Amino acid sequence: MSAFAIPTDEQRALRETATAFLAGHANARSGRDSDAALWQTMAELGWPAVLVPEEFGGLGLGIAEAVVLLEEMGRSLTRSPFFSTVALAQPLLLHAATEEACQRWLPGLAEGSATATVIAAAGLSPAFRHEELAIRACRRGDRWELQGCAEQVLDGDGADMAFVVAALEDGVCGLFHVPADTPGLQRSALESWDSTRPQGRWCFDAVPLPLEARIDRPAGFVAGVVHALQLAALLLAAEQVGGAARCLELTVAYTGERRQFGRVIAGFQAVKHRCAQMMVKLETARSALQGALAALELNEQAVASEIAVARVLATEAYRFCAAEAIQLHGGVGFTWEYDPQLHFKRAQWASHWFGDADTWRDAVADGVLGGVTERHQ
Amino acid sequence: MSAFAIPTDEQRALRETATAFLAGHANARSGRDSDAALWQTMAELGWPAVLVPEEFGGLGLGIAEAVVLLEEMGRSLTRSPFFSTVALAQPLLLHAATEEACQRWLPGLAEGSATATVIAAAGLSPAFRHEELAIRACRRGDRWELQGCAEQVLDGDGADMAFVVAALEDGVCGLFHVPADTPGLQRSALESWDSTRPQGRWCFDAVPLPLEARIDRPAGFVAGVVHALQLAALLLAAEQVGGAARCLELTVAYTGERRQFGRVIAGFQAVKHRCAQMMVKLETARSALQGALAALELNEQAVASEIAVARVLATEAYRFCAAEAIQLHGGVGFTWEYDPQLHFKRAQWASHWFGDADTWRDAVADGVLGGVTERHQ
Amino acid sequence: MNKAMPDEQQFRAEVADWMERHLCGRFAPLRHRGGPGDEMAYPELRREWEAEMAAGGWIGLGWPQAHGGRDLPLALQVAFHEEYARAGGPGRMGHIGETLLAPTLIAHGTPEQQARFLPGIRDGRVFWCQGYSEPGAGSDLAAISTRCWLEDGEWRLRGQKLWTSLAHESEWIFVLARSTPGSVGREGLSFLLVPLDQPGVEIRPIRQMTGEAEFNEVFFDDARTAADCIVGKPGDGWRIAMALLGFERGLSTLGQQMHFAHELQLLVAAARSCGADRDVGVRRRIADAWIGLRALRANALRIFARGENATGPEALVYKYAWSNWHRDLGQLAMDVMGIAGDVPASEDPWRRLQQVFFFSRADTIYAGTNEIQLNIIAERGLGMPKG
Amino acid sequence: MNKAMPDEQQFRAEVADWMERHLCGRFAPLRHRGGPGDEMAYPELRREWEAEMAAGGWIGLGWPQAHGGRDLPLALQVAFHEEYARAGGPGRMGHIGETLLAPTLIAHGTPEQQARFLPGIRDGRVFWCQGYSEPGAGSDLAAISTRCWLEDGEWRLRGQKLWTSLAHESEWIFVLARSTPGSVGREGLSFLLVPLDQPGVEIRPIRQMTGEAEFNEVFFDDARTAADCIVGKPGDGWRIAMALLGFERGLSTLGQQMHFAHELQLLVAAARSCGADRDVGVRRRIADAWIGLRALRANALRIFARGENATGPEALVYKYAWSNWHRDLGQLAMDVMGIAGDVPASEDPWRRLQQVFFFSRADTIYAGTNEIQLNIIAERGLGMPKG
Repeated sequence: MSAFAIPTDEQRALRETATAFLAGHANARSGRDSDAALWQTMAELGWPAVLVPEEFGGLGLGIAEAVVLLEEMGRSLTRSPFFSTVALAQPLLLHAATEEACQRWLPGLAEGSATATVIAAAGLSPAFRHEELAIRACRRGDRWELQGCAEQVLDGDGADMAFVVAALEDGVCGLFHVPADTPGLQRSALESWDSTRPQGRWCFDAVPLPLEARIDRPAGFVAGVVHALQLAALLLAAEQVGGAARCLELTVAYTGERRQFGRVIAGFQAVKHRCAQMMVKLETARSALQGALAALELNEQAVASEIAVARVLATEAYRFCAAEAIQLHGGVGFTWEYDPQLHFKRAQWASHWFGDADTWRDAVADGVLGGVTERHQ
Repeated sequence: MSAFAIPTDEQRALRETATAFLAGHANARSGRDSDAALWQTMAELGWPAVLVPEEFGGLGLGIAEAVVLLEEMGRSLTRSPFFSTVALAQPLLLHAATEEACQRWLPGLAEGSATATVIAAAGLSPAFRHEELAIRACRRGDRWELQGCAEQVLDGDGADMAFVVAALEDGVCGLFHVPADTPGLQRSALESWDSTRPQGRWCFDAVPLPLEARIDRPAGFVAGVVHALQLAALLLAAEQVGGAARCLELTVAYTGERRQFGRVIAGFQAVKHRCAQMMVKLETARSALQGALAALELNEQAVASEIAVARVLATEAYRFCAAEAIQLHGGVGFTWEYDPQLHFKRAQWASHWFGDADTWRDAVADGVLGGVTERHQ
Repeated sequence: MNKAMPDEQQFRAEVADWMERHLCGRFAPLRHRGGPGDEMAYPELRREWEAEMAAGGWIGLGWPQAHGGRDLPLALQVAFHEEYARAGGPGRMGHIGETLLAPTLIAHGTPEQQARFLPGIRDGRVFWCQGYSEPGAGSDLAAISTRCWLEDGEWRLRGQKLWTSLAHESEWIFVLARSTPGSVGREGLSFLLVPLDQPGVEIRPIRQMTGEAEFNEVFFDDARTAADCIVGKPGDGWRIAMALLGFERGLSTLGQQMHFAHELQLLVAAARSCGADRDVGVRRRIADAWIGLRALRANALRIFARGENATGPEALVYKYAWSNWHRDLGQLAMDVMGIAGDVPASEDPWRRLQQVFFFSRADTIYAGTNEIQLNIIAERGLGMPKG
Repeated sequence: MNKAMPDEQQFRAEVADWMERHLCGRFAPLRHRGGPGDEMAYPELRREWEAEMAAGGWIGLGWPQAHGGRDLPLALQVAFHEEYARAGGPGRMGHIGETLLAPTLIAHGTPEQQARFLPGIRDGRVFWCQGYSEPGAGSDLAAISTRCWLEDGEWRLRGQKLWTSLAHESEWIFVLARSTPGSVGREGLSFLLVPLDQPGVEIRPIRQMTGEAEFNEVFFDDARTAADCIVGKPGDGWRIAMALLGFERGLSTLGQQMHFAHELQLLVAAARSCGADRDVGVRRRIADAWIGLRALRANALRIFARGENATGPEALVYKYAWSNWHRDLGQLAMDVMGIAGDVPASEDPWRRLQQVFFFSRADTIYAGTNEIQLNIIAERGLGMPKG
């Protein structure tokens, strides 16, 4: 029986701080100006440093602390470069970049003086194939040249830099550090249905980079990329769980006030049972999330499949809870003024980034049954 | 807008007769002796003759009449060779056998003096492939020799004869008439979870048959077999709809009497909504069944896909309604004494004979999207 | 029905031909536009289209000839809706007036009311919207609290209506309001016809999840209408309103299904263009969507086969069936699009499919939520206890 | 907890070793047999197995040492259940006595009751069954109508109990009965211990859908038991019964999950043997089953991490989650078997999988139906209104 961690006092305190702070800074509806200020305050609270080891200027806390923060950000619909910088770029550096690159870039990302994103295959599925990488890199004498267009880059219009997993000519791939102000790089913002997930296009047309821009770790690079994307998927599951929890809270509260046929609609058994089913899915996903965390801390072999469990169930829970939140709010659930629609859009977004549920299921099936599930015939 | 037939007065009368007659002869729990008597009475009512044209000794009514009878048999859990003889063997003769064979065998099957079944691929899916045929036939001089074992033959322990779609040595297939008392044929009964679906094993070890036992129509034989199995699937959908309707009736009646917490449980919204969902699935399947019938009568091109619609929805409706009938009956739903378990077993049986839902879905997908769905990778 | 009816096939050909000759040129952008979820599209052009339709003789097909209609039988009206949708006919700006208010006036209005209001509707000039729901009276319509009273020879209204689609494009609204002070439930309601362009009426758009505003709130602050702008007598409101809801059902059903079929075609095109059509799971879900749509069609044909005056179980389940089918279609479409669906698209198939995804969330809410529908099915269809 | 605890790994090894050395030879047929849905298997041999278990010191692991137990902490009790199940340990004939009645007697019984009844349970000699449900009191347990009264210095009982598993294999039954005439609901009930072998008790098997009879009806027709065979005082019955239900939860959870894992392994084997493991749809459903089971395990570990005296939301949802998971597994197994599943099988994997399909239908009904579970979750977990 692997030990399940009871939250430490520090984790409880972190959650309380996060809940209180984020509730006062809900920014899903407001403009982008406030986002920078929010990020600044997060940096002052030390949040961007949770995952970064002390040797690279971080706090060296565990992934459990990042989960706490992301759950709360999911709950409060926070729009922030936190996810791309902390859940995506930092793990990629830690697991796939050279020691030197970590020394160079992690301190700034940990103190919040810079933000970063990652470019690899569209949607950043850990199950990506080499040929799906959006960008190719060629060596041209004493420089690298990047070519290709990444259509939907997470936080792509705001990040200060991107770490680009690019295909090389010889069929292997490498990691490149690309500042947002690189000459020749064409960057543009994209509208998103989920406004809390800004996206941007990064287009490279023979953009030159210095040799030292290539920073992939010599050994185990691809495995490191895959592991980093799996960790990002796990942290996304934390956000999904937080969002699902919020949908349930909102729905219980709304149905407890809304009256129809002379009584609050929370008293109707159909409404109660739907909320109860939301809770079943939510708590099941939450258990799975903790299971994946426990596996990760024990360094258990099957971490990837435990992450699959968390991701599939968190995706299902968030989609279900957001959809039911709209339905049970009735007419107003469909309007801009109420939050269910924001969660609904986020749940949809989260359902297919970092591997959709079927991708994760297929990976589990391959492990349980052997063989390789060919999704496409 | 293809015209939907309103039931004729004759069809209404037929349904009333069937309902009343079958309600008095529910035999799903009783022994086999009564089955012969039941078949005898059905024969006197002319039921085995509904589908057979007058030229072959039948009544020459339409498939709509057979649907009426099978719906009622589904409702009353009738155990009878009616399905194998009327819904399976007769259409096979009409669509795939020689005129001579029809002349020879249909009159007896129409008057009920004999019963028949069909042997082809296991489970009798219309989407069968040649190599799945259970029996092979070889020409040996002036006779045919049959080889192979059909493991689960519908009504295989009671039918007076089987029409066997056998693989021939040259890769084509043929149709053979095999009396149950053929010397050398080894026939045995099998227990079935669904006792209303007796099954038997037919084993042939170089069993000789006269040349005239081969009765396949020279042109369009395989297409005829496929069409006959599709018709059987449609008629099975009628049984499923009847069974689903009965599950709903039983559940509404039981929950209307059973009291918990001081009131009838039919008053609880969760129970009402579940029954309403049963009704939605039931009426949707019923509409689809009528749609397939209308397509058949108009000789519309896409009959096969309309049958797919009816089969997929009837399968779903019956499984859902039978499972919910057990759940909403509570403890007693699980017992032998109440009918839901009989429907549950029948719904399970029907779900994968004559093509399971995914088989039919794949056929639809191939039509809508093009390409061929490869179920197995 | 006592005159010779044009043959249905011939009639269909006539509709198709007219549509081909008129839904082109300046009207071409309207093809497949303006349906539910897309009502913000080309409002001016769609007003003109209504006049075009009227000139073609396509408004009031089912009205008695005495009221300027063509008195066509149900089968031909259905045929018209189906051919109209098949040709990509735009969402009808005038449908509330034509299919809801007009039959109500024909059945329950005075000759003066009929003479005054029907021609504007039939000519595609005057547009109507519907004032039923309120913040406290959604599923529970009888809880209406908007008040009306006679004062100085006029009706006055005070209160708030909600989910009023097309209010910003309409000239008139019909309103269910409480005329007997202190009355509760279905008693004491009246059915009033109220002009929108007056100081006492304020229309505020309700911004929906797509960011657009297809619905409105309508505020009545001592709004006025003439004393004779009441249908039926004071206190008859509930009866009139229910009769009107009865007119809503069925007729446009097959036309709606043609729109659904169009959306399914768009979905197939999207799946092909991104290769999702090779995913076995997606293939089966598309098959299920196709199967579901065929069943909806068969269900509608069952309704029509039963005739105008009978209601069978298939009519009772229909709203629940189609709205959930459509909602599932939206989710499937989004799953097929994958990450490409995250970015608002301006071209079909993507544009329309995204709209279906978001807007179909309202399908299971308006005109009786899923929960209300299941109550109705259980109580009316299965005779289970109320409440 | 004041003595040195054996290390968990060492303890697990000890259990596994004992199981390997004892669940063999004449006990070999019991491997993986006798669980829910399979309780008709080898009843005599399983009685003997209970005595074997007792001799090994495996009964009463959590009881205080003063009552002949080993006072092991929860973690080791859980470890025992898990290793027992992993080794294919058979369904426990004595579990109602050991895990339900014994803790109740230890908490609420008199010293005389403890001395009289606990040794027979701990030695695997005396078996108990449970008399709670009645025809009119299933989900609504407080509606119990079985009556009891003191007469000539004895308790007498009249009434009927239902769904009593193992009654035909047990010596004693504990019964919740109404001792205060005219009382209703939770008041006026008493908790009696009643010997089954007497003229006033009749046990009739209830034939279930598989044709077997794992449950019984127990009829009391002026049955008797001694005056001191009551736990607590007359009228305390509801409180005692609820305390007993509290003991039911949790402990055997991980053992149950090992059985589930075994069933899932059988399903994988069946899928391989018939080639269904190459069907993409089946692969994904099997993946979902595996995912669901891992989540159940994580959920159980969350429950244990919280400690014995706290109840979190994960405990509230657990019964609903596992019973529906198991029911789905049964359906998946049957779909994998296809037509081969139509014929009753005598060998695993087919035999057990068919049993799971049928018997799991009871999982969502007994010990609180799905509907009751959802009520409880909504009311206790979410604070929604009652009723």
